[in-house]
Amino acid sequence: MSTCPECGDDLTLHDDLEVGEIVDCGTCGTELEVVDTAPPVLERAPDLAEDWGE
Amino acid sequence: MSTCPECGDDLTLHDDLEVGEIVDCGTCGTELEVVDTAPPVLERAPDLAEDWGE
Amino acid sequence: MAVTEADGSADAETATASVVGASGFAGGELLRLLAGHPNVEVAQATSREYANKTVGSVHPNLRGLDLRFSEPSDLESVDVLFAAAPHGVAMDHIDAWQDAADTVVDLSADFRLDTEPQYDEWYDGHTAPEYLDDAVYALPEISRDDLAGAELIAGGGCNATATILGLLPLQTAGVLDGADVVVDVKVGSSEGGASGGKASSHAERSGVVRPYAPTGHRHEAEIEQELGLSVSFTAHAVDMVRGASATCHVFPDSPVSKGDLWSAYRETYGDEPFVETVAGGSGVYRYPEPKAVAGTNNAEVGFELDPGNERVVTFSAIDNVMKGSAGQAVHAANLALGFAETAGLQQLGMHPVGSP
Amino acid sequence: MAVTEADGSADAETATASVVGASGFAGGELLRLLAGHPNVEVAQATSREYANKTVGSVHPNLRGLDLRFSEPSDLESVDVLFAAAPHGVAMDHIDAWQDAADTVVDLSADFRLDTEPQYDEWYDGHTAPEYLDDAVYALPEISRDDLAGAELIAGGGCNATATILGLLPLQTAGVLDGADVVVDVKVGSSEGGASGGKASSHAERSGVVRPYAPTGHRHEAEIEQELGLSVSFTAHAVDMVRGASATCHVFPDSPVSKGDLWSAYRETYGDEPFVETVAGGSGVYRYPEPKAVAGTNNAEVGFELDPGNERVVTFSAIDNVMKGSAGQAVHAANLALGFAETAGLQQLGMHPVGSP
Amino acid sequence: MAVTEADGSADAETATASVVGASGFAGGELLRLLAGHPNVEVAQATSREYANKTVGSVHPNLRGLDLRFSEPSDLESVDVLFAAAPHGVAMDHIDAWQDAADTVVDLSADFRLDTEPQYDEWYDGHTAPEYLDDAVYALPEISRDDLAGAELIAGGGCNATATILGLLPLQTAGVLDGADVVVDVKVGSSEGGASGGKASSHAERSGVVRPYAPTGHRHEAEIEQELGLSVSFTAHAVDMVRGASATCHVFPDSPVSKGDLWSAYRETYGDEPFVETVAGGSGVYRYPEPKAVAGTNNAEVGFELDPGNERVVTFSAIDNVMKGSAGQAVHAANLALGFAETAGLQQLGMHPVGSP
Amino acid sequence: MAVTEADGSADAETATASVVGASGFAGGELLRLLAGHPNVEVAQATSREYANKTVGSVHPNLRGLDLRFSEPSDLESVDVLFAAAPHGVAMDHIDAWQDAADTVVDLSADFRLDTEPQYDEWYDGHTAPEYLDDAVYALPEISRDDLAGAELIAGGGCNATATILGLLPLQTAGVLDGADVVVDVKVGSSEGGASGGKASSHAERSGVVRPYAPTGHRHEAEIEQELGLSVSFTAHAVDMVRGASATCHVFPDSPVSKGDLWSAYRETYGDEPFVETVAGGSGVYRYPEPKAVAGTNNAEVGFELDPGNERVVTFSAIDNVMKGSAGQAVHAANLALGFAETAGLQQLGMHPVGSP
Ligand SMILES: NC(=O)c1ccc[n+]([C@@H]2O[C@H](COP(=O)([O-])OP(=O)(O)OC[C@H]3O[C@@H](n4cnc5c(N)ncnc54)[C@H](OP(=O)(O)O)[C@@H]3O)[C@@H](O)[C@H]2O)c1
Ligand SMILES: NC(=O)c1ccc[n+]([C@@H]2O[C@H](COP(=O)([O-])OP(=O)(O)OC[C@H]3O[C@@H](n4cnc5c(N)ncnc54)[C@H](OP(=O)(O)O)[C@@H]3O)[C@@H](O)[C@H]2O)c1
Ligand SMILES: NC(=O)c1ccc[n+]([C@@H]2O[C@H](COP(=O)([O-])OP(=O)(O)OC[C@H]3O[C@@H](n4cnc5c(N)ncnc54)[C@H](OP(=O)(O)O)[C@@H]3O)[C@@H](O)[C@H]2O)c1
Ligand SMILES: NC(=O)c1ccc[n+]([C@@H]2O[C@H](COP(=O)([O-])OP(=O)(O)OC[C@H]3O[C@@H](n4cnc5c(N)ncnc54)[C@H](OP(=O)(O)O)[C@@H]3O)[C@@H](O)[C@H]2O)c1
Ligand SMILES: [Zn+2]
Ligand SMILES: [Zn+2]
Repeated sequence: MSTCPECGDDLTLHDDLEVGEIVDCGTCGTELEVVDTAPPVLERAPDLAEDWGE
Repeated sequence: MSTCPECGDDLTLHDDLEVGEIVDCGTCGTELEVVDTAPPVLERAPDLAEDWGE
Repeated sequence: MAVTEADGSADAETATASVVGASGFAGGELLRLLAGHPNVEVAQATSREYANKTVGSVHPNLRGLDLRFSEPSDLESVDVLFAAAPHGVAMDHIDAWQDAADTVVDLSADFRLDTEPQYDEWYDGHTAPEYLDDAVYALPEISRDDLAGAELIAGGGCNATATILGLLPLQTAGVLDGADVVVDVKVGSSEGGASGGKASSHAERSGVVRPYAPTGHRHEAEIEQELGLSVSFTAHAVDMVRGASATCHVFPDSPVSKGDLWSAYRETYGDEPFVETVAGGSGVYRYPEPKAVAGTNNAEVGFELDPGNERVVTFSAIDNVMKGSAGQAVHAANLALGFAETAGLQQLGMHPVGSP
Repeated sequence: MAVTEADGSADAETATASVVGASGFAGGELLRLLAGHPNVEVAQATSREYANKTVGSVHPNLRGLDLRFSEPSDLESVDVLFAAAPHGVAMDHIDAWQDAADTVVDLSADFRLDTEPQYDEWYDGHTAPEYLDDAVYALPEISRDDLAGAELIAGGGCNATATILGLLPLQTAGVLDGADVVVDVKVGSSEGGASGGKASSHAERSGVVRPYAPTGHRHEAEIEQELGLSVSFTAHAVDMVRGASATCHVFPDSPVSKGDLWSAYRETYGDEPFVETVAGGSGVYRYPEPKAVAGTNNAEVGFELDPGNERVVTFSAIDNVMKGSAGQAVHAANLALGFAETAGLQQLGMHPVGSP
Repeated sequence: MAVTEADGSADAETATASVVGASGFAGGELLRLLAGHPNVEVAQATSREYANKTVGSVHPNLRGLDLRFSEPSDLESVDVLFAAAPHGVAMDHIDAWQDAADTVVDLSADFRLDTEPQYDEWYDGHTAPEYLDDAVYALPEISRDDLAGAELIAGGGCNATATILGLLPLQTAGVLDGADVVVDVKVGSSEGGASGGKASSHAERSGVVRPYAPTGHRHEAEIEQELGLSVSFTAHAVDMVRGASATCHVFPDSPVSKGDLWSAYRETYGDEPFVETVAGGSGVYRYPEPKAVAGTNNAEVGFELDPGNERVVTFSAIDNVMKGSAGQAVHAANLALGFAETAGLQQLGMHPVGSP
Repeated sequence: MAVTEADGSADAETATASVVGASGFAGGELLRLLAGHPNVEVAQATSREYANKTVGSVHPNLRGLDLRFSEPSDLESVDVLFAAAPHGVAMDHIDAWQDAADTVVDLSADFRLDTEPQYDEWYDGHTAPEYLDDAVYALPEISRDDLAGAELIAGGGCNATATILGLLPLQTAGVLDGADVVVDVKVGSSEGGASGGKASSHAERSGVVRPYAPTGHRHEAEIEQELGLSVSFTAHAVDMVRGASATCHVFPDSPVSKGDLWSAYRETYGDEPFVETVAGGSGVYRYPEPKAVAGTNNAEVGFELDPGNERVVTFSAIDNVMKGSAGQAVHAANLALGFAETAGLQQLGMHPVGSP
């Protein structure tokens, strides 16, 4: 169980977490990068806004 | 030649103007009621916004 | 009617219901919802124009129902009467409706405001002001506690509903105290009802971004009443049929952080069955969008921070004939009658979906 | 899995299910349907691209589900596996899928045709032809009896489904014997799947009436197989997301009357839960229309007589991701697993609705 | 009026023109075209409903014009009168119009058919049959030689125009002799004119694929008259405002090759300024599409071969208020009055464009 | 090149032009405009992807042009070079382009801002800052006097253009001094260019009201530079292809009247050939709407007063690929080269029109 750095909500992660993997928070949807696994540490992944926009 | 009471622009009207007739201003589009004809006097016609909206 | 259980289970007794204005857009949606409601049986659906025709002749999605329109003057006694007639009809018929039904849920603007002077200011007065005191605003996120047992319920306006839901967490958190608020709304064509007219013909209405209520929209009155602040409101018609989307530009007196905002929204909506916070994230759908909630009673709300301009922007999206009228009405009725809160309202949205 | 009752009631035991290709359009729709299915619990939803992300990050209507995508290579044992991957994937993985699940419902074209030579003619051959014999075509209106207990079910093509449903009553009644048939289809953009490309960008695809399969569409093969006659088929892309509409121009050998037609359609579809005949009548919706069935598993079928040209015109309308794929698949699975036929498939359409 | 030069150059004298029915869709388009026409000056634009208002109050694209509507009963003498009133008005007013103008171009169906019995069969008879003999069908690709100096010109129907243009090369090449032909048409909402009604409201008309003329469409009469063969015609309303697209499924008596088809189309349209053959090729736009010609007087025509079904499919796409009515009318008037054929009609289409 | 007359008449000599990025949306529009321009002849149209293909293979509206794409690395010497490549390309190629052409009109953001620090703040820096000083912002309503003879012209951003045009009269009249301004923009899909991606597929992009730039949009920089005030900017994607609509909510320091507003707009735009004030009036089109100007170089601007909230709301609507890019570029080039200001830009809009 981790905490989302964006919205502060609890986050259940799968077991075989790897460093560098990207997951999204189920509450706020933010893409989070796994920067450590034991214990899991999560950071906001680089923003992809440019890819998405008009 | 009259002046539009809404936007202040000049307004050329047809000859056989009648009291009660509705014309629109070519500049601002406002519907104007002819309240007198000699000389022509124009007033904003009752608003139809309700008929138009959602 | 005796509802023995409050959980909406199949054992709960069934309430009988009538829908006045059932040939209209909101009325048709009420019929759709009640057809799938485990605790409600529709007794009557009124239409003057289509009396005696099948409801499926007007609403193609309801061809499966064995129900014909009846005259609104022929009302039977029922447990709950839903009314979806144009503004002004309810105030003229409320006595008769209260006679016919224990609970009346009116979707028009007739009982939304608390006092007669408000109707004098924003509408053309009121002919049954004695009911205003007791009427409860239908939006459960605001009035849940007052809805239990309510006898007259006033459905909120769709634009007002979208706006209120977007701002409510900020108001509760005090962020709106002293704030300036601009509300820029985009709505679909079903908001105008089934009657039509030149401006709403397909050829004229397609593809528009049309300022239809540039200023002075009547929903300002409701928003002010429910949130306690006045807003600068502008509404645009856009090319969709269902949907209302409200973007609120908020300038708070003192700075807020993203964490504050997440807390505020979680606080307000954490337990709400029909409100979801969507704010950023990844993928194609990062903020509230009306098409993501079309056909459902869900509201999506969200926000973004603009530190450079000391601004908070909130977004909210609903289906105007669901959360913005018929769905909200059924939700309120569920609470009034003691049914499970979500009974009849668990439709999921669609993906992909075009312009519903 | 032991299903103790065939009525789909809450007492029936629950089947576990996996969805392969769950990030796609048909796969997402399967998740939506299974989420509301009383007898199914979703165990896995696969996506290679979005593995470990929430399904809600792709499908905004499913944000409420507590489910993350997993890799398709990591399949658990389940009762039923639904596959919604592109053509060619199923034939390569069918062994593994049959190992993982008692029942496999594949939505692609891989097992629709009966024989290997058909795949040689219409596709690029087949890598697992040994399964063709046992696979059952999923359309219950045609194959209901074969579906009970089926282990491999092949979902029909959406254009083929629309066409077959429109023509089936005529075929049963013998009207197609020796008849010439032209099929003119109009479809929405979701038929192309989620992957995209220049021709399917919003700017290029909006507002089109685009002949995208002028001749030689592969669905001709299915139609011929299921109806026993070859048709002249042309498909157009039009501006909607969901929906397929087939207009069949039929020139029978001998004259038919309107009465004959009504009898034929009543005969074929009188007891079908998901097919409605709409032919003439009054109001705005007189013939089948895709937008009237969007989001539902319903097909509308209808007809008109053109005595001057000795022609019968049939119309049919479905939602391509529902009756045309995911809905049909769940319907077939219900029959295969012994659940109530309509379980999970009772969504009502919307009115009004724009361009869903 | 004396036009001294036939090349439409600035030296040619100018013809005066009136537009009856100028507040309608086709009438507004006539005003747009004539406003940019080098040899025409608009004297009057009639509307009973909007008399004395600016034309810009109805047609926002014409706000720059200094022109107000006048009553249709107040016609001045002009060189050419264009009439775009509903069917039936022209036959009642043709005497007065011929008095007011040397050349009358009527866009309605009132003078399209050659004989009174045709009006008895397809319409409700005719009140001025004496004009039928002299009226010239406006479509220059068919009647160019008869248009020079014509005094009464009858604009073709938009669906008929699309169909005729698609089939004409086949007819000229003899491919239609003994052929069976099915015509499946898709049209936009502007075809219904500006008047509106429930079925054409945005909420009901959006997103449709609606069989609006399943059989028995009156344009069959024109097509038969101009091409000499009867066709099985069905029209669908789809979600666009401008545009008509005709797909013709042709079953010739003897086989044709692609080379034959290219020759036939080149033969017929090689020198036509407003018809382009689009058949296959690469990119997104491979066959005729209405959105590619929206706002222009161009027709796109094309074809595909279906050897398996011994079928030729032709496609054609026009803008119904341009090539399908106002543009065709101006084109015909240019020929009648001796102006350059393309004068006032050289608008280019747009790319990208949505759903015009 | 020697242009002997400034009136754009047929006697003026002709300038040669190249279009870099001609396969894109803005580039295609440049080709459309230049094809109809009396004083310009297109020498080259570049595309790397489609080199050697006809321009008609990408832009179906230009099938009539006898022109093939060439490589951008093969530039001939011309009088004027228009560049419509993505942001960042121009700054890398400006030396070569200035070599090839006396006048360069770049439609990207690369030369819009005046100073390098602005590029550091809003973009990722600049590789050719030495050009920033001399580049002239293309919007003639702001920079007409500087455009004559300009050698490097920077086309404005489409959202910035819409916003600036709506606010300019207020700025000139001093109404913006000390005012708070919220800008709420709605744009079509062509703003994103031809390249595509998942979010811009038809299925995902149809029917949206999608906050795509909730805060921090780069056009804020341009607006601030040109109007001298910072604005709170939010942009939404809506369901149209062409069009940008800006609603500005302005809170002036001191009250203004409707008469003041009419004067301010008349003052600023009375003589402008491409700006029309639309504010109130009657009929269906009472305020600026993008669909009324689609395909044209016109901007509609307008306003409404909200005395209760001490607010002025301004509306403005443009076609983003015309006034918002290609049209503005040609307009600026006309001024730079001494042609008639409106040469090649006199297209009229369409009515009715759907969602262009
Ligand atoms: N559409 C929305 O998004 C929305 C949202 C929030 C609230 N509302 C409110 O819901 C109400 C209905 O809106 P709508 O959009 O559904 O309108 P609508 O489509 O025009 O329907 C109005 C209905 O009322 C009936 N009606 C009219 N006059 C009546 C009378 N005097 N007595 C009894 N029935 C009468 C009409 O049928 P007959 O004429 O055949 O009797 C029709 O069925 C309005 O008050 C509206 O403000 C609508
Ligand atoms: N759309 C319709 O209307 C419709 C109608 C009838 C039938 N169908 C059939 O349904 C199937 C899916 O169609 P769609 O429209 O949903 O397509 P889609 O949106 O493109 O989805 C395809 C899905 O398959 C997955 N996938 C691709 N290659 C795979 C592989 N090798 N192994 C496992 N998964 C793979 C993709 O996800 P990842 O790449 O992330 O794994 C994606 O989730 C097709 O066979 C289609 O013919 C569709
Ligand atoms: N729309 C198309 O795609 C299309 C294509 C081919 C041919 N046409 C033909 O063009 C004609 C006009 O079609 P439309 O679509 O433009 O229709 P519309 O939009 O309904 O316009 C009809 C016009 O006729 C006027 N009008 C009606 N009755 C009249 C009368 N008795 N005397 C004089 N004026 C009268 C109306 O204005 P007031 O009532 O204000 O006078 C209005 O301006 C029709 O005959 C139609 O068949 C149309
Ligand atoms: N669309 C609008 O509404 C709008 C409005 C205002 C300003 N603009 C600006 O106009 C420019 C073009 O926008 P757009 O929407 O037309 O984009 P687009 O459709 O994506 O077109 C971009 C064009 O640039 C070409 N290109 C890409 N990289 C290139 C390079 N390195 N060298 C030469 N050519 C290259 C592409 O063709 P090849 O790859 O085949 O060479 C393509 O033709 C952008 O800077 C945009 O900001 C656009
Ligand atoms: Zn989070
Ligand atoms: Zn005025």
